Amino acid sequence: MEILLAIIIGVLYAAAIYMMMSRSIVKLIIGLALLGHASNLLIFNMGPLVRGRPPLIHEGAEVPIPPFADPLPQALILTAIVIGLGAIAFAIVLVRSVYQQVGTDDIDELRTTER
Amino acid sequence: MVLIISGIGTLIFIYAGGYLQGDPRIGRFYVMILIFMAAMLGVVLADSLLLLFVFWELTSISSFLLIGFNHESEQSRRSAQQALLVTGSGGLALLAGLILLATAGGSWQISVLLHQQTAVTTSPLYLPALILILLGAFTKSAQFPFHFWLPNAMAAPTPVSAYLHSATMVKAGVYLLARLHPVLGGTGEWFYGLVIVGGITAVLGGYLSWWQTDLKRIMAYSTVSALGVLVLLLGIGTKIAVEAAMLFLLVHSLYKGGLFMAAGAIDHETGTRNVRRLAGLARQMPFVFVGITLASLSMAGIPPLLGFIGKELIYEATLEPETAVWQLLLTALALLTNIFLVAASGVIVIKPFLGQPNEDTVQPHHPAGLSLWLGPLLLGLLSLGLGLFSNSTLVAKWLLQPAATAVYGHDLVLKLGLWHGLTPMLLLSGVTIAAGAGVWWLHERWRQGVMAVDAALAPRLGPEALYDRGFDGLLRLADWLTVRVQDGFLRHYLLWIVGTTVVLVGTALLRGKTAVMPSQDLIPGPNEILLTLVILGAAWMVVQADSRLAAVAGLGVIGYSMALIFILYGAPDLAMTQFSVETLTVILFVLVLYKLPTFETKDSTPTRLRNVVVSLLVGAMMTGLVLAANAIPASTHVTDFYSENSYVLAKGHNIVNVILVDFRGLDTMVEITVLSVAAVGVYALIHTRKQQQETAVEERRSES
Amino acid sequence: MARSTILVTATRILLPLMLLFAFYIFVRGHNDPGGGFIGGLIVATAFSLYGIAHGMGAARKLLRLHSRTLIGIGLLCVITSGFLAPLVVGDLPFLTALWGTAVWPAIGKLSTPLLFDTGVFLGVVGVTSMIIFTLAEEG
Amino acid sequence: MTIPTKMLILLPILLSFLAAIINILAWNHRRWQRIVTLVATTLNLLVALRIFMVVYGQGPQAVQASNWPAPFGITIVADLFSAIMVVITALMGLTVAIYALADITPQREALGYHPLYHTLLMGIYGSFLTGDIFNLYVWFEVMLISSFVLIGLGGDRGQLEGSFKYVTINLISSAIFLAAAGLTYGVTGTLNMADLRGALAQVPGGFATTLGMMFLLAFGIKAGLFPLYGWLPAAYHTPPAAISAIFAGMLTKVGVYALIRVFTLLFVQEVAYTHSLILMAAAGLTMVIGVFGAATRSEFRRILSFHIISQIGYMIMGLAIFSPLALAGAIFYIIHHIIVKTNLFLVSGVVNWMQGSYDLKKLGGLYKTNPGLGVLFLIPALSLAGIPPLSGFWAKFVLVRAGLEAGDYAIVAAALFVSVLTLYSMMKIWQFVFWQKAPEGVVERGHGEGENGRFFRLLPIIILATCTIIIGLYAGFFFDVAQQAANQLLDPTQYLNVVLQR
Repeated sequence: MEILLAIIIGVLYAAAIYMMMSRSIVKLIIGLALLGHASNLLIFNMGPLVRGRPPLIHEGAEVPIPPFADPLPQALILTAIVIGLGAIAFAIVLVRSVYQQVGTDDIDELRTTER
Repeated sequence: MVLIISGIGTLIFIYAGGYLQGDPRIGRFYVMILIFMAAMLGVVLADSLLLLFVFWELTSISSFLLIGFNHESEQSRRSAQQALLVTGSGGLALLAGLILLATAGGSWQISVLLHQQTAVTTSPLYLPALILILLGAFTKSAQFPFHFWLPNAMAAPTPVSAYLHSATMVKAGVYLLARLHPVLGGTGEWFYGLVIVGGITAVLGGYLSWWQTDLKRIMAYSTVSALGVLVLLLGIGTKIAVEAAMLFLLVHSLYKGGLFMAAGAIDHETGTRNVRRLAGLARQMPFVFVGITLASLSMAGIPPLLGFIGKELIYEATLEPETAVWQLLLTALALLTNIFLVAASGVIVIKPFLGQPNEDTVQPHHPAGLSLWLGPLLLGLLSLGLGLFSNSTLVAKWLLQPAATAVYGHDLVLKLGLWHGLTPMLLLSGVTIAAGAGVWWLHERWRQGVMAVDAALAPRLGPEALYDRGFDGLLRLADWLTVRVQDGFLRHYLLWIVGTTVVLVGTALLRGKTAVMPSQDLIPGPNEILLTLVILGAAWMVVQADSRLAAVAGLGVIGYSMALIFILYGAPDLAMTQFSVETLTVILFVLVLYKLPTFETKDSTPTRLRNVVVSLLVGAMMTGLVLAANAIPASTHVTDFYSENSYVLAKGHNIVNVILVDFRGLDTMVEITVLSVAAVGVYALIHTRKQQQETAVEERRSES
Repeated sequence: MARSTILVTATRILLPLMLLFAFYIFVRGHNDPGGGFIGGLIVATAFSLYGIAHGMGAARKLLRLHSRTLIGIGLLCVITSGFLAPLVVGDLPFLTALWGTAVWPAIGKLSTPLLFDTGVFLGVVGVTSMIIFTLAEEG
Repeated sequence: MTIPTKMLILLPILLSFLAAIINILAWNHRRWQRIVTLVATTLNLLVALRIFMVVYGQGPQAVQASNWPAPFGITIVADLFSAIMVVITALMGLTVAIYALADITPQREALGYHPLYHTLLMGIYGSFLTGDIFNLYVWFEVMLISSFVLIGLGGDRGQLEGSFKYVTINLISSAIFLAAAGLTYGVTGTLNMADLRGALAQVPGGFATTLGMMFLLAFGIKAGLFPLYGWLPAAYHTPPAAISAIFAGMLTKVGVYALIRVFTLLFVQEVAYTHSLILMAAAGLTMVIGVFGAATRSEFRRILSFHIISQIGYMIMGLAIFSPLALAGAIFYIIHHIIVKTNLFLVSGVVNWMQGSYDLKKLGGLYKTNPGLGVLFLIPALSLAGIPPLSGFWAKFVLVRAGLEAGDYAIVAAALFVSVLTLYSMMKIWQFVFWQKAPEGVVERGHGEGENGRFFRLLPIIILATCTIIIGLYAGFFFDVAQQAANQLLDPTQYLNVVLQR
């Protein structure tokens, strides 16, 4: 499954980059969202995969019973997801403002200040 | 040198008071001149190479500000910039050279370096250091092919020209060469470098000065020529040559300072500096006339002025080298230079002061004031006096001998005098004066022709033209490159970044020869394979989507599938979060997206093909990275600590939550801040728009 | 916006239920899957649903506090929980966990991590409601 | 009052955080927000100086947040390099805050300028002080998202275009950073940077270098290295001067700081490849291409923006040469550059305020009307061009010397060549804005606003110009500090001991 997951990660990155390089502003944002997914999955794959055993300590026990999933990548991803949500939310609204100002979703039009 | 700087500086101060009378900017002028004077004194007095360089650059900057003093004139600004760039570039070369020199000699103190000649000249760093230092000195002292900035610098007010661009700043390069002569001199490289450059500069400067019409340009070119002579003499580097150089330094400072101030006085009183339009000034400006005549005679080397003694010594020096070829060549160079200078001094004095006024000429408004004629007169008289009493102890022992000793590096005794008997030098002096007079006579007849030739050649082959074209070319290249790299297309910036990533990371990955087989691999079950297929399908759907909704739906499917993966592999917290965040994201997309237009495929097929290739490369690289990382066993000490202590010490059963709120609580604190800022950002963006609409409405209302 | 009666009625019942659920998820977070972040999201979702049914203005009124204030209070809880140990006990680093001894019903022992998580909870409610309200009102 | 070290090191972060919170709560009370901003930035300067004194006197200091020992918790650590950066940040924070009193419009203040300014500073402080690679990511994010909002705040079309590019590219950088941090955890099992130093040495097959390249890209984008800098000239000239000034001074330098940190502490396995080849090439190209842009643009702030890029090259040059002297040069350069660059952006703001444009062709004559401003421009401008005895000269001098000593002649030649063009482009601004006659139709503005606006605008510029001169005159002391900081970077034994409590 690690190999499959690695392939999924690769595909997600590829899709993200492809979307970001298009001229459409909306596609770019979707690409950014995909990029976030890909990164999260990458981190998730950094701990050894364990099926169905969350890192919880049962009532009465002092330590979890192995094997259990690596908790640290999970915590990192949680942080990353939340940060990603903030970034994406802002980016979406920014895209809308840009669109309202410029009146097109063509990114190539966004170069009036760089001439 | 100190004497020259302060002495002439004082005169310039008095003089400038008259020259810039009534100009509101005179305060500014004095400040800048004072800064320059301090810097120049610093150059001369510093014992540390570094300190010397600091002051050296300061002189360049103050020179820049002074040349551009009349800053509303395009010409002034251009000249100022040119001078700064030429001397500034030289300064940077000098900096590198000095660092190399200090490394080779093991010290930054000039006084220490003076004893390190052998160590320095045999060091492998010697040649680069020498070349770089020479570049610095040559640019500053306006040596060929960098001489062109000096005549252009005449756009500065005349006091500045007199002070910086003849007496002091331009001598800094010569001073530096003289100072470092005991360390760097005595080698073939030194000799050829200085003699060739100095020789060309001397002759070229003399030649160019002779047919100019602008008084100040005449003087500027003759300054160039004099600087060439100085460099030439230092290149010869024998005892006599050094003596000659020191004497000539003094001579030149005296007469050139006087000439400039006189020219300024003329300019100030008549409004022109064109010798063709001046005549018969002797009567209107008698004191200036006396001063300028004395100075010119000194420049021409007519006895009994100091210039004559200088000239004699120069000839003596050029006759010194061992081989006859060099004797001949150097003497010829000196002779030619001096002939031109004689002619130039004729041009300066005879026509403007003694010629008959005609309808073309300009009359002075009123006689020059005291402050304007005092300087030239004093300096002229000084040339005369020092010449007459040249064998006195004052001149020889106190002024020149220590200087020459310091440069030569050994003690020497200096004897000067007007009369040495019938020597080859006297003969040469005679030839010089005679030929000079002849050349001056030719001046009137040849001027037209010379100017025509020059006008044809200079724009194409002159060093200034080359400089201009070189610099323009550089700027054009820079512009081309900038527009190419920074073209305003976000996609191109992305392409640069993604391309660099693939190249750098990919190369490193391949270089490293990391094994790309995970150390463990769970056999995927049917539901896992199905999930994989769903994600891949959704990714395809996103990439291929023609409508926004399909793309967003695909994105959502990927997000929810990820939540499923998280559930499958023991991450319920993650799954819950992913699920709710994905929902929120999709809502946001839908809320916002229905206002945006539908996709239109605008990319051409080749572009899309390129994007596909790049994306696939990135994807392959990332897969490779993940597999490689999975193949490397990692230590588990950190995560072990969490599971062992989560309950015992941190009192929580859910290890992930304990990490979030306790072990790595700081991360969460910042994370929630990020989220808050994003919310503020959304609010700000939306309200920005509202504000703008309100102002637009108000404006419309106020218009109607 | 035309409001469906079903939605209006449903949300009236749903809202307290969802709030209760959110509180439950939030409190149990330290020991079971859950926590301040998810709890906060559920609350925000509940209020947005309410807003869709009754209008955003009504939802805002129901929330009482301005979302911005909620964010501020949340962050204040977070930083306070960090400062408690160094200021009250002294010579401890920022964010060191302190635990009370008394066991409270439903929430267990009072502690600075709990205060911290409360801050996250409030912050998330503030953030999400702010985003949704702003966008919905503008659109 | 003595503050225990455990608290002291975190205080710059926490004070900014607190100020941000108060400003959120006091959203509609502009007066209070301004007071809070000034008080917090002033206090932070004092705190920063105190941190510097402690670290300078007693060596690196660390505190384990949440009281979990490293590498399990998150360590906040200040070595001399960090302490220097914190002091500079605090200085910029205060001066720009003063400038902003006059420059930021009430509309922008109503949209949250004040809290955002503090979260931005908080992110910068955090980035300089953290000893944990994932925590560094988080700090980067708070800094970034604050900058996203600030750059787009109250914006017109140009500002939105600029911020759109800025946001997109920086999000890519974040994604690369996140992936790199994840992979690092994957192969080492730890995130604490001190712990990582030992762990990365164990990673087989050159994978550490691969990770190094990823961090190079992530930080290189933020720092504005060639060819990753596209966002910078696209965005920095769009927001109000106060905002672009703090961005220009600080944000790229956070990237440079991170590069120096990871390429001295973590990725020193293959110096011949990573430093002498890749970083060196990046440094040279960045320098040259950046200054090409500066020499050919004709918009005040765009010229300055390209100069940032060019000068990042100098800093990276110090890192690439990788000798104690070179690193000291790089640190000295950063100190000098932040002050000078911030100041130049502020000056450009004043010029814009007076004549209503940033376009060189629409400006002029200021030397005649405002010679004082001319001097205030010349000090940082000449310093930037490396004219002695101002700060920039010493920075350049040390780097050139280090390069010559290490035998890297090509990069030295590039550095010297770049300085000529730097001088040229600074003089270009000088000639257009100050020397040339004001073009037709230029009206002097800004006098009607009252002396307050003038005072708040000029005071920071004067303070920063004074700093430039002081650094130039007491270069010996500053260089000594930079040298010590560089030594701590190259031999991190003290750093490792204090973090890992050995």
